[in-house]
Amino acid sequence: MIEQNLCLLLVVIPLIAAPVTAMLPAGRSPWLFTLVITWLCFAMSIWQLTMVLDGSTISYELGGWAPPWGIEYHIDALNAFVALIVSGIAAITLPYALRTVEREIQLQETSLFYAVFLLCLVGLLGIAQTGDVFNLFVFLEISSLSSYVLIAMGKRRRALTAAYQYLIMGSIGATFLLIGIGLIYAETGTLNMQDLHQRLQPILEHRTVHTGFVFMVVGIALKLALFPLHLWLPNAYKYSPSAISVFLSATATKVAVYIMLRIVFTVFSTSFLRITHTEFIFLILGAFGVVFASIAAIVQYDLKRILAYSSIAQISYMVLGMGFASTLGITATVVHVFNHALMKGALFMAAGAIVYRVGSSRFENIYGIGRQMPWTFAAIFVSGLSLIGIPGTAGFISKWYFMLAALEQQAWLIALVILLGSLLSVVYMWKIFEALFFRRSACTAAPVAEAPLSLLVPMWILVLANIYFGINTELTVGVAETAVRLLGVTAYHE
Amino acid sequence: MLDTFIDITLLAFLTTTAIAIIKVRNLFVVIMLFSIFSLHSAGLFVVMDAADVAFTEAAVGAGISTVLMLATLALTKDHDEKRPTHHARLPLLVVLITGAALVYGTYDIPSFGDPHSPAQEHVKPYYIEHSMEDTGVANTVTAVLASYRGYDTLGEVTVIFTAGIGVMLLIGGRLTRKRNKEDDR
Amino acid sequence: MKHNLVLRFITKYLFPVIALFALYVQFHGDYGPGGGFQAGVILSVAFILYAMVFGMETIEQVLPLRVLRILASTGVLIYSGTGIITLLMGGNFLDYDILSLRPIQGQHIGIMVIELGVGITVSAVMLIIFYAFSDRRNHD
Amino acid sequence: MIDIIIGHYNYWIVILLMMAGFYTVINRGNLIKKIAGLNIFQTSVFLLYISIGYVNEGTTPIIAEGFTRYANPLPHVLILTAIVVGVSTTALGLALVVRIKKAYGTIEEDEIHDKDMSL
Repeated sequence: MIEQNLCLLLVVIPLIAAPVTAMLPAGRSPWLFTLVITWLCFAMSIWQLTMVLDGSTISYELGGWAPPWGIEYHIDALNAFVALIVSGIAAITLPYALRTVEREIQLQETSLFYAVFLLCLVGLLGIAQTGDVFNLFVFLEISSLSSYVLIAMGKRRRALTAAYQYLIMGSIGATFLLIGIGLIYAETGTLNMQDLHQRLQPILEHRTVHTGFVFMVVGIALKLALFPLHLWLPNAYKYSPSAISVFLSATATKVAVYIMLRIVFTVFSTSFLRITHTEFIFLILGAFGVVFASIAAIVQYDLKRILAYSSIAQISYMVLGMGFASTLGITATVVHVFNHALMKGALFMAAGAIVYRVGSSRFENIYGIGRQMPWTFAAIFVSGLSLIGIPGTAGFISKWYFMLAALEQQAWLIALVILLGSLLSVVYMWKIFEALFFRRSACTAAPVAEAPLSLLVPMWILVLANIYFGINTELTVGVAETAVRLLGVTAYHE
Repeated sequence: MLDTFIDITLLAFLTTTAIAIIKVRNLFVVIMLFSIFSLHSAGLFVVMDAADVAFTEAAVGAGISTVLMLATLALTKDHDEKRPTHHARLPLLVVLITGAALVYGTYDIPSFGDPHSPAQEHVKPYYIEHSMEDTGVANTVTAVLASYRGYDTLGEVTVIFTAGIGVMLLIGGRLTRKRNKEDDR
Repeated sequence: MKHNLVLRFITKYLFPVIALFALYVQFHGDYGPGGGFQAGVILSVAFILYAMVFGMETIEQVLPLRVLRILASTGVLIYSGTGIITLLMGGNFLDYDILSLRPIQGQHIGIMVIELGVGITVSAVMLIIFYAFSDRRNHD
Repeated sequence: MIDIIIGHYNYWIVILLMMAGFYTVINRGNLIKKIAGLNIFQTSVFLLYISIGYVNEGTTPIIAEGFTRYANPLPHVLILTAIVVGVSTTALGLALVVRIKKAYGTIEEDEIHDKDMSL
């Protein structure tokens, strides 16, 4: 019974757990309960992935109503993969959250805080699982509303303005998505993704369909923080509580990338991209995003802000991959979604560990800290290498596929941009290494101890995963290739 | 004919209100105008045969949202919006482009009230024809809301629950804590 | 407002009427416009009106914040619990047909219960939000 | 030509309303007014949906004897959900405004920006 309802339980169990958590007394019990739930979700998502790894799909009719009249969960390798990333990061964030949340959130607020965390997880998992565009909107709003709250829980008052700005931008994005869904609905009469795909193919030339597509894409791009709609992201990541920076940076934008893939390739199709030449727009935006965001990262003087801008650059890579609209390009995007979650998760954990000990992530306050916190610094170093794309790390695999996809289409300029992006990331990572290790700290600063074990262990699990998935690519590339095949993307040909 | 007349009148009211909101700087007036806007759109929903939506919009838009805005106004005590120091051209440009894109998008949209549009001929007929025998509920909106798309409604309840917890965390009286007012960068 | 006799008088008599109307909307959603969400909003309005005339303390004594917090959670749990029950009885999530021997009756039960869940959560959350926004400690 | 106008005037005015709301949101200004603008933007989108569901000479989709043509219930359901999402967003946004006022002493975007920069 569990097996046939697995894809649903993955969403509903945290959904039930959230109100329960809200009723628990403050203290460690909400944390413990949330920990158990996230690990359960992680286990279930692994199980789910094994079920669809062979390229099969699972369909689940909610309420027992057949699609397109009812809502359907339609799970293929891509859904399961994204759900795995989300629940995996949640499961690894929770042990890390214990100490940082005790430091950053007031004790009597913990049960509500973890309830909101679970709601955010529900939203993201719901997006990953659903096969209905309006249901996607609803769960997108669950995750968005909860992330506004989580970000606003940061200690500084700028967390409030960051959350407000994100709320406005996010709501505009959601409303654009809603407009897009409405226009497409007016032309097809359905909301089910598979059904939409069928009914859209004959009317791909309609202007209403084009407009609907544009509004959906712009709406998602706002959530994705795609250049030039990225303005909410740096402050949101910088000022939110450490555990939340880790969780959101590693999952929220990745899920938005997934939505983009789903809408563009499952609901519309590769041929729609070709007809409308939209792939060039993705290529151009992606290329500008890589260059611009990397340069913006270089001029920052704050560890968390550099990482945030670097996230925007890495997201631009994923959009670039979509622009290729070929098997290799999308494979690169999907693999990078996974790898980037690993590296950014580790990096933000390390940044959070420094904030935990020093109370700031500004360079002037953390010069030379790497010598006092060698394990944290080593984590930054290794995952930084992965971010740059040094062979032997996970980052190399995705960069390699991006390069292959560019060379396959003889897009020399794009290939150059990919190289340039890597070079720029060397510059900003070097800036971090230099500040943390080679610069002398002010002699007045009190000595700082290494981060506690509960922070180091999750961090190093992610760091080691960065190395493991740089050597063993069977899982990531294998799943990505299956997923891409099911998206209906074909290999590039002239 | 009468429907069309009411429809056009309400749309004219709505347009006037919306433009007034952009112009007016007194926040109390803005909120009242918003309430009027919401009430008029509820009227328009009735004209367009959406009784449930009208009911909800009147209760939520003209009711709850307005009260919340007024409460916020009472708490913040800033009753007038400051005059902008400079005129931003970018927002206007963005709005014009977005509006133009939408108007372009309406060219292939089925005519208003067309009974043979795709939205009327796919999925919908099933609800109208079968909801009575499937669920025994005469109000198809309730049938779709609670049964056919009951999962969406679960999501909706979760959204409102999230808002409740969020508001409690942000301004929940007993829980409110002092914020650091030191250097914030 | 506390000393205006007319307001006090009217509010006292209006409260049960509004509450009754909320119940009507709650359970009449099958046949006319309405349902749990609208009913929840209306019910909370009855309390809000009472609080505005007689003061927050009167309502807070009946419905303190911790009770509302439990109520808000309960509503979500009722809704999702219905889904879990249908799962345990061998159906799909929220497939109310299985709740009774006759599918139509099952649908009736299911819709009634989940609408109740919606109503509870909505009215509790609306009151939570009202409490928060009218909290004196937010004035400064 | 006249057909197009009769068939589309509703959509066009709704688009005008949307854009009025959208402008209020993205134009720099008062935080409460932006939330009001967001509400107008969203309410206008609701109007778009209900327009899509409208049928000439139809009735409210409550099945009854003697009626055969009903409005499309699906957009109504979607918009009911969207209204709830909208009010949730409004509540959270306004709660943030209250906190911002407490922390900054102002709810004007320009002044908040200046205060953040001057520190």
